[in-house]
Amino acid sequence: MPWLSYQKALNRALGDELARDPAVFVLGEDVRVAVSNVTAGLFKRFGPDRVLDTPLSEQAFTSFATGAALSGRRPVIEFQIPALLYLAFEQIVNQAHKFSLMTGGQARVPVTYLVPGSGSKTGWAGQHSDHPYALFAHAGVKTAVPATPEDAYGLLTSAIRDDDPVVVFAPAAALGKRVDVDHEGLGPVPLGVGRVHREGQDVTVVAIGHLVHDALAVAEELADEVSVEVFDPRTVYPFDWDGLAASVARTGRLVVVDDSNRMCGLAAEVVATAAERFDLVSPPVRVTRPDGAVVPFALALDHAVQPDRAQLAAAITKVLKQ
Amino acid sequence: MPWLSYQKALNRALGDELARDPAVFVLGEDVRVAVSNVTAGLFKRFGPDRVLDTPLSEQAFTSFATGAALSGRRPVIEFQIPALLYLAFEQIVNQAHKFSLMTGGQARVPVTYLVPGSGSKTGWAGQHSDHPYALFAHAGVKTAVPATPEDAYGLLTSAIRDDDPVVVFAPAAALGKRVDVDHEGLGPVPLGVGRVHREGQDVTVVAIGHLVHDALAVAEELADEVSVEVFDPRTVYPFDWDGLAASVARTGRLVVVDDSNRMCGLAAEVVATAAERFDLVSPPVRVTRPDGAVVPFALALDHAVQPDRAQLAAAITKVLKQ
Amino acid sequence: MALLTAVAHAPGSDVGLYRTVRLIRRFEERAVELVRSGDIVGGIHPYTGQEAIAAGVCAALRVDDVITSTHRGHGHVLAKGADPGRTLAELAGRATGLNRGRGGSMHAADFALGILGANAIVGANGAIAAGAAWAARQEGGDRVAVSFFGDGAVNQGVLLEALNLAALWRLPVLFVCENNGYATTLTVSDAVAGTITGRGAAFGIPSATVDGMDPRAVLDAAREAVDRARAGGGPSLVECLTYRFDAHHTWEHKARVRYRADDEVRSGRERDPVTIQGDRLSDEDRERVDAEVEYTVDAAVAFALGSPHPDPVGALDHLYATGMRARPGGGG
Amino acid sequence: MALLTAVAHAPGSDVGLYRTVRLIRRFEERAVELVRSGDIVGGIHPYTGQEAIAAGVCAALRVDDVITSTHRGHGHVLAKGADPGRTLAELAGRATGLNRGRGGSMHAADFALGILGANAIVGANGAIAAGAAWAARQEGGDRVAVSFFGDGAVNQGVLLEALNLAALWRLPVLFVCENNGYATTLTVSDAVAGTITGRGAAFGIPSATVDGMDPRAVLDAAREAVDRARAGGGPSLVECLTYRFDAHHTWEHKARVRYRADDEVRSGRERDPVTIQGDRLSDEDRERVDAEVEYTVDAAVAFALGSPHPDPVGALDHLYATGMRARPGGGG
Ligand SMILES: Cc1ncc(C[n+]2csc(CCOP(=O)(O)OP(=O)(O)O)c2C)c(N)n1
Ligand SMILES: Cc1ncc(C[n+]2csc(CCOP(=O)(O)OP(=O)(O)O)c2C)c(N)n1
Ligand SMILES: [Mg+2]
Ligand SMILES: [Mg+2]
Repeated sequence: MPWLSYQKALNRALGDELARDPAVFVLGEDVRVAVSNVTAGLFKRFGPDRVLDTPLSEQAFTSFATGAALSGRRPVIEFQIPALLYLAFEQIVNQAHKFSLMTGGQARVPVTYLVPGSGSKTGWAGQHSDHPYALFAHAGVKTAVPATPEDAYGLLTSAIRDDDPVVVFAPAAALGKRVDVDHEGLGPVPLGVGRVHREGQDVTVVAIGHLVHDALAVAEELADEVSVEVFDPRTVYPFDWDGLAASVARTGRLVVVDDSNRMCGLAAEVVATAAERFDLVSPPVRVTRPDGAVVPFALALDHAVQPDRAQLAAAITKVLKQ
Repeated sequence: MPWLSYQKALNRALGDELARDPAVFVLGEDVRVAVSNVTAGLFKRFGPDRVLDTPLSEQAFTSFATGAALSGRRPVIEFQIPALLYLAFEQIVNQAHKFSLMTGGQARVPVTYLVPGSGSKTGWAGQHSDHPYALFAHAGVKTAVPATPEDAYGLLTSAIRDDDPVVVFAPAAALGKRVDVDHEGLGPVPLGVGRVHREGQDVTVVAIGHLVHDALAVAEELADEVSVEVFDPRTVYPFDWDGLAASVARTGRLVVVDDSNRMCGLAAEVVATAAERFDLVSPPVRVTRPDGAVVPFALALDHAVQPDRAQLAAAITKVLKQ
Repeated sequence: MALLTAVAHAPGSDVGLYRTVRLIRRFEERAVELVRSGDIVGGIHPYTGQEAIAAGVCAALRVDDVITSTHRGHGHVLAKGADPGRTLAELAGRATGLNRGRGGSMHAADFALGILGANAIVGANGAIAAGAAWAARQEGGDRVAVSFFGDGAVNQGVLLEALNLAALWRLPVLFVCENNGYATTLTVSDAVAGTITGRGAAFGIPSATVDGMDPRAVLDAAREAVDRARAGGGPSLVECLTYRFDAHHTWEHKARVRYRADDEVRSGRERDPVTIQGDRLSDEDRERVDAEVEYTVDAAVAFALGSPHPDPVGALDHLYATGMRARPGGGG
Repeated sequence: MALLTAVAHAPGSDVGLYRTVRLIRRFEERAVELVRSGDIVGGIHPYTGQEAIAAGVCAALRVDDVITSTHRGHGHVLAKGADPGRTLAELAGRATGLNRGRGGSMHAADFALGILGANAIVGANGAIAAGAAWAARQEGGDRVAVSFFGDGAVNQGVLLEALNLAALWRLPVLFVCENNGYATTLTVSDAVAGTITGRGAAFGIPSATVDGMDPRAVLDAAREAVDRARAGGGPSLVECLTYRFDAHHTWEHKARVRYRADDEVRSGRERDPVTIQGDRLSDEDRERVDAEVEYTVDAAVAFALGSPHPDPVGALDHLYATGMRARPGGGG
């Protein structure tokens, strides 16, 4: 069986959906040459009507996609940098997201916003290293953060087929992950259904995106002392509350590791909902970026503002002690 | 003593700061004619160099303010609609907010973003009715949501004097509030220091902005049955965790009423921090807008997506029962 | 009464154009009354004075062409053929409204008629129209898209970006700028460096200024632009010089904002599109259309005010096109 | 060695211009080596080939004028007078860097010299420069602000909005477009409808195209624009035609992206600003400057690589200018 990388999985999902549905098209900066690699080969295969290189006009091409979607197309926009979503924030959050309700159900806006290389790319500094998935979840835009190649394929596929706007963050730190999988083994992964990557009895660790791999590594490290369950919601919004409830019902303890800023981030929501709804035997703990983090350039500083394995291990120890 | 309205308090704070510090200036749409009323009389008093009418170019005038701030000015930008902040999201969150750290402390960006009339204005529908303070808190931009005229005066004053960017949301539903206060009684209110509007023993209700008044009304209504403490953080970020801790230490119970969307909103953060740090005798409860809310136009529908007094009363009853 | 509506006129005929401007005028006047009476909550941006533009441009369109509109959108929506009753019901927040009461004045839409919605964010709709135009071209056929916007919008980055996209990709879009001299209280000369047509021209877009008070002049310019777009000639920009007869928004009726001199308002209202077009009709035709419009608008008001309010239980219906339900916010 | 730096030349003299282009060239070449060796993490956008623009424009400026720069910013930063050692230390993420290692290549800034920072968001800096220019005018005096940007930036709404603001308010700003033919892989003709100077002109901004490979030509155009700005004549736009000799970004050195034909690159590199300006010097002067530059760059590398890395404990120092500390993210 062939080894499939996360990046290649995104590429394959795009190719498969372009082939399956003539309404799908891809647009973005440098997508023809495929600077991000995610669109490699697509221009050659599908031609200029399906793969559009855009000028550096994030606002206009985002709403261009909205207009095309309102007319029956299924655009996939590639954004080279997470912060480019900020430039198009009005166009996504205030236009695309709101069309369905505001028109009383007349409109649908099936646009996918794909960000390959979200979070820190190591050495790209303050304006290129954000991981703003909580912002879109707060606004109510469906938001996926796949951890593995097969989920990257499956969630991107579902995003494209979904009738609502969906943001897909592909963390830079996950893009190189590989898995031993057959093309036949790939398929859509529903939005809003989490995945238990590792079963355990003592504590549920919620992790998403590249942090799933860190959580698994820490779980393995600590395996002698504690039985850790790793729950990956896969989509930030909608969130698989039932899946989490089932996991926490088994373990009774909760740690959340999350690459968003602490304040009002994903981990805040998970801990808040757990506090309201679940019976925990000890207070939950979050491991996140600091409040309002700006990623400094120098490598050691860059790393210092991201959640790491040592912090996660300490958090697990903490919830067990209490 | 004269009755001071919330709106007038904002106006007075602007006037006082313009008079006090020649570096302060105001810019925005229709600020000379003072369509929002908040800038009434300022153009006449301070002239065209201190009160600038801008074209409808939110992105450019927001970064124009950044450039002026980097050069020693203290701009106050009025935004007519909360959603206009989305248009300038990159300029606020990715530029103004990040300059200090990215330059290693060379830069400061003392800009105030003032939104008079945030939240639902009743009948302004989907694109004009958001209350996106949690977004800025998540990003790490200082964010104030005054509830009363004296806090409107005091927090806006502090925002203008602060060396960092600060967003000030003045909820539409609070703009008409009046208080019996002397000009002498007005002064800066520090960012990050909450206010106990009403002391109580049984439950702490956290409320901000116009919801403080609802919380006080509900507390009064229920006064025979339960002793409610109303804690107003006044700034979403920085949040007065110590103030909240002290309150919860007294009451042991927590309800948060919050006009942001539920998912990753302010209430999520408050409940999450409480779950991590505080001893609660019963699970905390949030009363918020729904996940991903878009405010529908028709009045009854508009109201239905906002937190209301009945929900708050029910939440208080719930935390007391458990 | 059937008699009154029996005679069909091409929308681009003199009678047709008059009918449209007259309908919009009377619709707006009644809507303002309904704001005053409290039946319309939140107020409106009256289109009064600018009727020739919506009428002229939409008369150049087919049913399958699409338009994107603005905060001041009633005129466009009506001219593109929306039912006045359902439009007014939308303004009054009724379940029978175009948007089932979810959108109101600033979001009125009728996708079946190619009305992709009014839009509350100035300048937002140009790029949406560009995307719709591209999609139309992909489908084959020769449908076009129109973006209406005001003079204030030409300072919005997203609109300028959209002009570039449209020109670059030769999209069948018509950019219609309604220059009424003001963005709320700010004059064009205090807001726009250079000229509006100069901005279009800078992107290589054929750009012309026309008398926006004359429905025929607008129609002629729109026809030329639409023909070019259908033939694959790419976008055009038409700047229509006009004057807003009423307030920027009905809140002005109560507030004490002063930014237009009485003289200016008086002279601005002298050239009235309804009169200009009405003068082209025989007295008989004119009276007949007036009566018909009166009947239509009366019926619209009756329909709107007689319609049920939507049930708050469904406040978040349609939040997601997929039918996904959001978690409620209440303490539950 | 003191001898080598003892002879001061006006930056706008032939020797001064040569010194600057040569310094930038050698700085970039060494920086690319340091990317290869892993001493610079995250890579850089080399300025090689475009040196004449930074050199010419900055030679027209005073120390108290300000500039805002781009992702491809080293040239601007050096030409405005930043210390090469501290600049390189910034690229290498050292505590002695201009930004204390917090900014890196895309954010290098030196406020004391009026360098308001490179900026990683294309098109973002024009409005910042406009604000700085306005503030300068408010202070009295005749300081000007420069915004450098690429051909890709002219499609960014915020930049177009900034052109309008600058023209409207007659701000002392110089907009310098470095047209190197590409935004990453996209050609200007596939991205820009109309012309770049046509966009400036549409806002009433005097706009000219110059040979961006010739430092003198750039200097002349910049001087004219700066003089006009100082005299209250408002903004100007100068489009400088140039060619990027190296990769868009150093990741290209490893990736297999192909978008420029070999022939094009070869002919694009034929006109070299370093040669063009060097040919204006006597052999003696040229050799002397070359040696001086070599010494400076060697010293810069030694300084950078010999400098300490910042302490991760202070990772969030300066997050707030007020000194406010953020809550940490760790489980604590
Ligand atoms: C981007 C944006 N900025 C500001 C506003 C607030 N606003 C609504 S209408 C308006 C003026 C619009 O002027 P113009 O485009 O000329 O249209 P007109 O109202 O004259 O029809 C303003 C400032 C808005 N809705 N959107
Ligand atoms: C707004 C924005 N869009 C996209 C990017 C990613 N990006 C960085 S540089 C670049 C190309 C810029 O082209 P140009 O402005 O011509 O400058 P050049 O690289 O040629 O110097 C792109 C697309 C970005 N940084 N900012
Ligand atoms: Mg106008
Ligand atoms: Mg370029």
